[in-house]
Amino acid sequence: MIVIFGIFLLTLLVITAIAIVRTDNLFVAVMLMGIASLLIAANFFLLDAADVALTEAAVGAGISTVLFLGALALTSERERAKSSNRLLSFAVVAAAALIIIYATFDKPRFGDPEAPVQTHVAPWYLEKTPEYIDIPNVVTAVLGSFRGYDTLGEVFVVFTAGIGVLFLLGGGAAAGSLPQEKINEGLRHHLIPRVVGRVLIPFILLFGLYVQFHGEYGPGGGFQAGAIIAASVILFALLEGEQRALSVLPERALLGLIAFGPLLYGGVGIAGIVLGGNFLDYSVLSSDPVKGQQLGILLIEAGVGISVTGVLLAIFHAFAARGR
Amino acid sequence: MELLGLYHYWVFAILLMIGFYAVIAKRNLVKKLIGLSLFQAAVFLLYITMGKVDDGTAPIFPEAGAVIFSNPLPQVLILTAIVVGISTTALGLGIVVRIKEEYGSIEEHEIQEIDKR
Amino acid sequence: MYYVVTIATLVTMGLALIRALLGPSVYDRVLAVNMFGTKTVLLLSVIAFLYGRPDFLDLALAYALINFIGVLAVLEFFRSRALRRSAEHGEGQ
Amino acid sequence: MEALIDTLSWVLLTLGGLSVLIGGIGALRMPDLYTRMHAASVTDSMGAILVLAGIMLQAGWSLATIKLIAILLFLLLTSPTSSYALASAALLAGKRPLAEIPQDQEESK
Amino acid sequence: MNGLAQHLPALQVVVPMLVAPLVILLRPRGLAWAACTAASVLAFAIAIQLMLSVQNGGPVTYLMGSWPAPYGIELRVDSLSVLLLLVVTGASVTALVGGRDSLDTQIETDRQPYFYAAWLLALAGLSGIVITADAFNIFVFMEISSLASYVLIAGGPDRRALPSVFKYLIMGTIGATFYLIGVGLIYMMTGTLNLADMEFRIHEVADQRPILAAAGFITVGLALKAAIFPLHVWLPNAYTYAPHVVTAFLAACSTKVSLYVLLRFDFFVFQGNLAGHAFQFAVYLMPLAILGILVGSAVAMFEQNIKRLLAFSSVAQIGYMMLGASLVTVAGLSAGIMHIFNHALAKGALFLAVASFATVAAGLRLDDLKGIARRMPWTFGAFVIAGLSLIGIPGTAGFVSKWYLISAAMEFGAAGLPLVAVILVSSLMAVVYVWRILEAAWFGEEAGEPGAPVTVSPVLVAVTWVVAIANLYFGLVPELPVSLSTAAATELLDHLP
Repeated sequence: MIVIFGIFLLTLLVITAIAIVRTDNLFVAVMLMGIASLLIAANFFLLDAADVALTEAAVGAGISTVLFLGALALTSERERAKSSNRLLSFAVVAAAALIIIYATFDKPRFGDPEAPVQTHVAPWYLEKTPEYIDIPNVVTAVLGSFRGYDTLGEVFVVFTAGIGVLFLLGGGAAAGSLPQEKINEGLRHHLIPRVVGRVLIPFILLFGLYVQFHGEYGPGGGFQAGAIIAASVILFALLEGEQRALSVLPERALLGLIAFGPLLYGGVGIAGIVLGGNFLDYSVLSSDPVKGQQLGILLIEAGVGISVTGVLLAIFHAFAARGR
Repeated sequence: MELLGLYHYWVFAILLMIGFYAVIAKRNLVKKLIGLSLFQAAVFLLYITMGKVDDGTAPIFPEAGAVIFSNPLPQVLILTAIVVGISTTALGLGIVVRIKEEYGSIEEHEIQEIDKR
Repeated sequence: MYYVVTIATLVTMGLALIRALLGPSVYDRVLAVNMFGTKTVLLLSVIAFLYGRPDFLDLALAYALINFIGVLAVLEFFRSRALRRSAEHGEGQ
Repeated sequence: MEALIDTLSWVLLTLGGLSVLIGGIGALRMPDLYTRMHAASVTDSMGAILVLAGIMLQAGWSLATIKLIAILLFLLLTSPTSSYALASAALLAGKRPLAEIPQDQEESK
Repeated sequence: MNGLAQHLPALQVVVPMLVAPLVILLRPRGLAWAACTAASVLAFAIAIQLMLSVQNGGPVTYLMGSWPAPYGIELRVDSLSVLLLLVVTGASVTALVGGRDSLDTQIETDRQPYFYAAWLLALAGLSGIVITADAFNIFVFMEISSLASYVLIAGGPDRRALPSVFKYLIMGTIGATFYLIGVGLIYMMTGTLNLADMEFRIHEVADQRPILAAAGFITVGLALKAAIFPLHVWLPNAYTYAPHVVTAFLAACSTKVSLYVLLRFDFFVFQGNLAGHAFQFAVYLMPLAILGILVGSAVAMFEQNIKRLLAFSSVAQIGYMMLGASLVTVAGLSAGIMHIFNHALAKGALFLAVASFATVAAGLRLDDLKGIARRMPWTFGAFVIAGLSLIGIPGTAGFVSKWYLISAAMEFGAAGLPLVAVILVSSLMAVVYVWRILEAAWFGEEAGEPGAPVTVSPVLVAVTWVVAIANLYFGLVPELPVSLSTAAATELLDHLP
């Protein structure tokens, strides 16, 4: 039955995707992307990927919508030109499609427990996590420890994007012609959203912290928490105006967060070397290797959370500042 | 059942093609980035699909009882890939905003015309 | 019985999607997206129980909050667009 | 007792599903933005209350129930707020309710 | 435990990576540059140390987090990766040391910390790709290096840098995503991400079709990133409008690293696993390589902007590397790999010289460069040497790799003759395009007032000369690149039992 639900969601997804490509209103395309993202996330949930579903929802439906809207506000909402080289494009796309269809015939059956993917490396993780790390969430264990180096790389990808946007949009903003007070007031005149929003912000922050520190036990972790915490600050900026948000969390502080998160992560890795293990070996952090692993994962998740929060906010402010 | 399983892969292929088409055929830079997001989302779907096990559940140990778990590894990879995707999108949007400021347009062919002058 | 709710929610999601595709105005689409979001929250809550993993309700909570922020972001977008338009008197977009 | 709670929860769930569905149909079939919004938002809240209450009865007293209550509170706060925000944005942008204008002059954006 | 030495593979990546967050906090002028250069020099020293240990004791491996190989991420340094590491870190050091003044004029001071952080991340990303033995880890570091390169290129003062970098971003992301699809398909069939384990387990996969499709996706994706003809369209503009020093850095190493990954996959993972691998490799890639060589050189002959000209020449040079690899013999492969090293030397010196031309000349079109030789004789001298190396004149580094390439082609007897002809023809074309620059610079009448005082950074000239002399040195004493690339080719081709 659940498979049928999945198929229904996937069909909706395909329809949405086609509509996204066909519409020439970019605002509509962004809205539909939000829907597509929710559909994908729901599908991930059906496919047992709770952590990924949480991330996709926070990123795809939340952060990415905010970023796209920020960019649309600065550029334009309409797509003026029709597609170019349709024939060539179709040919390339069709070629790639043929290769994929060619490949699908020999793919292992969907959900086959005997597929190579399920029998080779993954069982080891499921088997050894209780022994070596002893936390219930295997995804967090693999992410934080077994493949911690990938996650270090991931933090630095986020960091690169952050400094990239700051580099591109940071200095010398084009002088806007808009009245300053007006653009800065946010949604302050909308009484109801403002009151409700202000009530909710502390809870959202609390929920973000919960996701951050509950990552070992349930779906969640540094990245999702970072996105949620950033979202709460963005909510504040939407309600009270971007300037007020900046006075609460000034740019210098954001820059500090951006730098501190990756450094914390890297520092834990270096600590592994200093204490006689390999890079990112957390077992040496404590006399009990299992405790050490747990401590290490806690610290690096904090690093991830901090850097993601900092980078997402910095990007948001960079876009918002451009509109002034 | 066999066919139902294949459906996931077909949707992956279709989504991939739709996104890919938008990236290469559309001339609006924002639209290209939207297509790129779809294109990447399709790949996420491929990975997560292959990790699913029949009657499995998310690889988070419940308080009681041993059960069948789906594969945690593709999920870890896709967590990373989602983050990479949003980073690329953010950087791309930053570039688009700068292009708009410099050229006053976000249509590829208009920018080319301006450059030819 | 969970199935009944799930199916109802899924069908409603489909209807909301149709509304989002039909428009006609952007506000209709935003309405549809918002509706889609709340239905996803319900869907996830129900499926968490269908799967027997009620600890995954965190996801539904996260969706609810992200959805709210999304709608407010759209609102702010409308507001700043109106400001921009009145400032620029129809020049460009 | 057990049976009673079960029955009650199924009734709530079914009603919830029904109201969700009605909301969906309303949002699709109503003639203009404001009526659609009405259909969607009222049933949104109603459906959420019924469905989540139904699940709560199934869950019994546990952490899950607390989370469900949190979700419910959240939806009850945010969903009317979003509707209000949307309606006011539409009104400010110059879209009039259908009842106020004689013929349908809805401009499509 | 012998101290830090065993951690060198990790430190190679981690040092530049962790200095990057520190750099963005360094506001005072020049400090960001100093920190960036110090980290680069350290990385170069680590690379040399790694080269010594590889030459003495064979491949070095390192287990990240001490987890055993297919479960954790393994780092693996062998001859091929060491060669690339030397190129990457060396290019970074020379470009930074020589390019300080040029960067100061092209990047505003308050944006410099971000720029240098991006530089370090590009360095870390490129080294990370080369050093890891895990397919997905390659993707992660590929994205770090790509995002950082987009930032670096977008730093150019010319606004045309922005559309070029956007194109690069789109094509680069498509390439990376294709790569990810390919890795996903292989993972689906083998269940592993470790390259060595992958190779071993593909043997047991009965169904060839997903593996073949994966090979296709990976090859196309990496060809996009490596700018292999005809997927090079992002490269000329990106190189032309980037800050000059960035061009020198990226032209020397970034496409080569993608090429490295391609070689790794094709020879390490697929070879011996795909029926008729050698044949397919040769049939699909050799025509592209030859076309790339000819078209790239031909376009370069008619190009007016010197950076564009050199960029198209890069497309041709990538063709040489592919041509060597597509012979699928030890000699051919080692010639191709050696050309990575030698081409980096030549192009690095050329673009550094262009950077100093740019401080004096009004623009970078050939017309703007008229008479530049008389105003900047030293820089011009280094440019000539590097240009000769690019052509492949005996006594320069470029000659060595072309010679090896020709002899590798001759191993095929008469069948190799057309290849030799291609190499000779394209070398003649190189003579033409290098000559066009020399002609303008040497014989052209100066457009502006002659004899204006030349204020070019002496450090830049010195560094350009160091690289130019390296071109001569490795042309006369080619032992290091030859031994490394032969060892690398042998490892790639003969590692199967």
